[in-house]
Amino acid sequence: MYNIRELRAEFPILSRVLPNGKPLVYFDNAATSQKPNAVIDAMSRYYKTYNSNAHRGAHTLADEATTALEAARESIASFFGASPSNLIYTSGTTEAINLVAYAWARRNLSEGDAIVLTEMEHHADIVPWQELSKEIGVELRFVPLDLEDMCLDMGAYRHALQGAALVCVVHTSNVLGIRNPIEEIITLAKESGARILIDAAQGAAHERINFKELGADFVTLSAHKMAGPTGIGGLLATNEALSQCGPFLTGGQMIKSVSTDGSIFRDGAALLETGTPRIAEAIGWGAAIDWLSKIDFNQMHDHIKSLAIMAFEGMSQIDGITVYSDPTRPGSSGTISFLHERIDSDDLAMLLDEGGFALRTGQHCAQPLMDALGVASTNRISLWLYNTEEEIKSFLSYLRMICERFG
Amino acid sequence: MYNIRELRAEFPILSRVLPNGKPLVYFDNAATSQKPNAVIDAMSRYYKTYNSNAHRGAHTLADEATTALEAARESIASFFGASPSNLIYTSGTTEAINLVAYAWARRNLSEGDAIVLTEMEHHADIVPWQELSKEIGVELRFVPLDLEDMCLDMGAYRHALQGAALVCVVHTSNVLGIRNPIEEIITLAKESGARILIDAAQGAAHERINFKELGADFVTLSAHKMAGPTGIGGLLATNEALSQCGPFLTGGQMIKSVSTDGSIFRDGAALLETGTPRIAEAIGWGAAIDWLSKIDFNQMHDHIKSLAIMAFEGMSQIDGITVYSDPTRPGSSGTISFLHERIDSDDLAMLLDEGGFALRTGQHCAQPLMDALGVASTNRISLWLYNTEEEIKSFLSYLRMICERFG
Amino acid sequence: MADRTWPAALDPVVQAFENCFDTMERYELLFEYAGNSEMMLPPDHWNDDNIIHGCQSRAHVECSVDELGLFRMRGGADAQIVQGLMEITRIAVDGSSCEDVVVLNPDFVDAMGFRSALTPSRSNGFMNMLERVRNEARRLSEEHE
Amino acid sequence: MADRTWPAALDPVVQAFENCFDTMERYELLFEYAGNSEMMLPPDHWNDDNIIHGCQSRAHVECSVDELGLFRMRGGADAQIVQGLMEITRIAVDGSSCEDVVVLNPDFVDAMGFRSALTPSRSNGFMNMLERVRNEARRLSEEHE
Ligand SMILES: Cc1ncc(COP(=O)(O)O)c(C=O)c1O
Ligand SMILES: Cc1ncc(COP(=O)(O)O)c(C=O)c1O
Repeated sequence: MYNIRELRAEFPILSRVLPNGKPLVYFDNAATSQKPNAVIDAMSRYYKTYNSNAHRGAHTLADEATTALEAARESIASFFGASPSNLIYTSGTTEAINLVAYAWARRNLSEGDAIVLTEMEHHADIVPWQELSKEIGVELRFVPLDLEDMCLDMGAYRHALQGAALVCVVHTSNVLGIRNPIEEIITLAKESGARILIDAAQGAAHERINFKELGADFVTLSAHKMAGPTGIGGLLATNEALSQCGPFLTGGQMIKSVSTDGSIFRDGAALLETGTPRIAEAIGWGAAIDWLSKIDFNQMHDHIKSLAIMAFEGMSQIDGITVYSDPTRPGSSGTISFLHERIDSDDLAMLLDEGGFALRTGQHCAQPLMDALGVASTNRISLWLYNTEEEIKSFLSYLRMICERFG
Repeated sequence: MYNIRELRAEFPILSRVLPNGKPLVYFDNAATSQKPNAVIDAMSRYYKTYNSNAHRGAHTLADEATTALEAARESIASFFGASPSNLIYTSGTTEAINLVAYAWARRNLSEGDAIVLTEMEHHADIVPWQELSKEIGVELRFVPLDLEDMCLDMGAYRHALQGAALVCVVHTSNVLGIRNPIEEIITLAKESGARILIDAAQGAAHERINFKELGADFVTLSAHKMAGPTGIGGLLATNEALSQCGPFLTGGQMIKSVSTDGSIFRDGAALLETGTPRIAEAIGWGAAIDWLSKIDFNQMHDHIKSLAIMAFEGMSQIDGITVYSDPTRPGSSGTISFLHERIDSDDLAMLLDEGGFALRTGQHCAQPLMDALGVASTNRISLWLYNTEEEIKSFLSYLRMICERFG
Repeated sequence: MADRTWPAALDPVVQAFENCFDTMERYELLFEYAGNSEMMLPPDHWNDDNIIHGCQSRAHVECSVDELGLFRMRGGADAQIVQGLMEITRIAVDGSSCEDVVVLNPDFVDAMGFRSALTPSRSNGFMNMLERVRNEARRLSEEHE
Repeated sequence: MADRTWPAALDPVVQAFENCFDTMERYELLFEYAGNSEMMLPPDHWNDDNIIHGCQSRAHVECSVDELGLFRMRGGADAQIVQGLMEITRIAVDGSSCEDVVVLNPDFVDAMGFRSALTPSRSNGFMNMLERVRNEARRLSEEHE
């Protein structure tokens, strides 16, 4: 059973009362999720009892820290159906994509090669490729949206694939909540001989992603969007892709030996991690993964979906509101963008905040998508496993009141 | 007054009892320092009461998180005598040096330019430059050690400076505890027209570094070595140096606008930070800085120095021990490398661990220095503000016992 | 109102907000002030020179000195909350001496019940707007010395 | 010693360690085993093929099968603790069948009082050494099938 009360009790912030006396209603999960006690405590426990630099020493604390760091890597990798040697810790999805751009793409692509992107991408999956394009002259092809259905134009995708060397596609849109037909996208990319990167920053919090089954070359992750801490995320990469990578950030750890004449590097994932590891963060993410492992993702998805549909239907009935998402579509993440035709999005955000509703407003780091939708910004609610029917009801009635008084 | 008891009480880990029943004696501070409650609690408080993605939204939580993030930046920058707009958050010193190599050096150096390094550098301040050298053909000049005095050969440094474009020098050695004559090194570099980077990963925990007074172009920092959390550090860079930087990691935040045709970037430090910020980490580092601001660094230094001299003298009297440091030198950090002539360094480390003493053994990510010293590895104790005379005494008597029984 | 820190011209405005029944009424009143369109900077005057950074939605302010040497401002914004706060700021400063504008204190916003507008990172960027107005006043007073 | 998991050849060794007064005595005894230099792999046999990764100091192990089809190993290490554990492992496996070596359980190290040698990241790399020995035994037994 999906016991929402017990679940919520594990998240201390969810009982927060805001300075204006309103209880917090947290609808900004696509920006970052909240963290259960298990995660917060795992990190405090590390700092209070066995904090030590890992990988470097023979003492008990260093051993405990190293063991915990590697246990976290095992948990995380196995949650994603990957082997620990295919997981590289980064500071998040943004760094993971940059890592692929520097360590893989700069060594394997050259002028004239084409990269397929979509108009739905987050800036993190656009700007690194634009930089690469400026630097080495690769061509960027943006697959447009089918605006009618609010989904990728798959015909255009097939067309763009021709002769492409790399495809970079977001698993689930952080603006629309749309889950792309990733399996088909990957199959087509592989058939055409292109490597493929999946930005799973959003997707990983909403469905169990199995790296091996998926068959993508690269999958990028952000811990903070899936109950984990800030400051850490990861890149999953196949052995084949790893074997084509050169070094990116260099320094300690990634070397076998260093002399003033030159250095010898380690291979595989070890080549791509350097410096003091994000120890507390890895332990925190590992704890988040252990916590999430106990959640039935199907139940979670059904729960979020039913709330999202309730919100969607309620909002659609409010005069002046346009909704830019369709949570009834398979796999949708419960992220809903909307606008009021007369109330400016910033005004609406401020008025909703006054009611205790935390939601995001702006371009959501997805300006090309805003351009495609023909809007400058949207208001966005994004739900997660701890949101409740009561929250949606109170949101709808508050929103209705706002629209009546200010619309 | 330097009240060591009260100070220690703020670090929960210092009362840790190890699995073998021995109390922890933590002498591995150069690898990473321990954290006071103020730091651990600041991060937990963030996660428990106002966790939210920063810089992106209009709601109360986002505002609180953003305010805390920027307040931390102000605290940290001001502690280092810098303006907040000269501080770039990175994951630590390693990423900070790589950032300079990618964002500054790749755009301002070219084949034939020379970079001056020293044999004392940490791998983090060697390998990025070797990569650059492979890529664009810059020349690397390593300033040797004066082995007699265990300090940089300043004559050789003056010589190496001729025509050099960049100097990268470690403030304080993580192996020898030697504090380099940074002021003179910077003055000479500036006179000769070279830019200069100071690796203050160690130094920042031992003296108040004032960025403006120092006059270096770049200073690199690791929070975890100065009471702060893992996963964060920083680069201090002058406005002039920043104005010469191109983008490094790209994505959200660092852009003004993005379209499918291209993007417009922000300037200065804002160009060099992207992705979801290390929010909890910045708040933790800010709390560490606030905590350290209450410490009198002169008293701290005197305390550490007196302990280090006591350890140095005691160890020097033990038959078979060679000490590779001289803590009586001005500014020394209380880091002492040593070896026993018959007991292998790993055996010694294991035996000392058995006594509860946490110290480091190996190459300390400084192989060129090991080569210069003519050793494969060293045992190393590194002291910090919470170590005590009793700890040194018990260490010396235990070490004496070990050497008698196993030497 | 002995220790009020705002110009006397704002007294009735602050009073009106204080008389509001609740936050929603205050916002309604603010929207009414925003609706004072004669005093608004028309969108065709919005440009990169008069833009206020740090507002999520667009906001612009134009400051000048009239023939009598008195300060004049007009603001324009997409968001009504920003527009309303701009209009109230205009009431506070329009026709004052530049010197008075330079030292304008934002407390009136607090007294009106919009405390949250005062935090630096809120998207409405009220503080950035005020800072801009004060800087313009400083610049204009120096030009006129 | 009904449920001991190690070869009988180790019983006296484990016994000797159990009789030690304290940890330091156990380490002294381990150093004595390490000193059994006839059985050590001499440094001129140390090479990249027989190196054990994950040890901070150098450690090498050479495994073979003798004319009778029995497993033989010799180890060499810089650190005496590693050398001692290698020597005891040698006592455990030398002259056994490869099949027995493949299933060798590391519990004896625990029984001897060196629990910490069993954690994967300790620099002495005992577990890596044992893993190597077992893998070599597997390989050798397959070759000899
Ligand atoms: C002198 C010096 N430089 C650089 C580093 C690398 O720092 P980090 O691992 O925090 O990136 C260290 C610490 O390991 C150090 O001691
Ligand atoms: C789809 C998508 N991609 C990439 C990112 C960037 O992730 P991060 O900021 O954690 O690097 C985000 C989140 O902001 C996202 O939603």
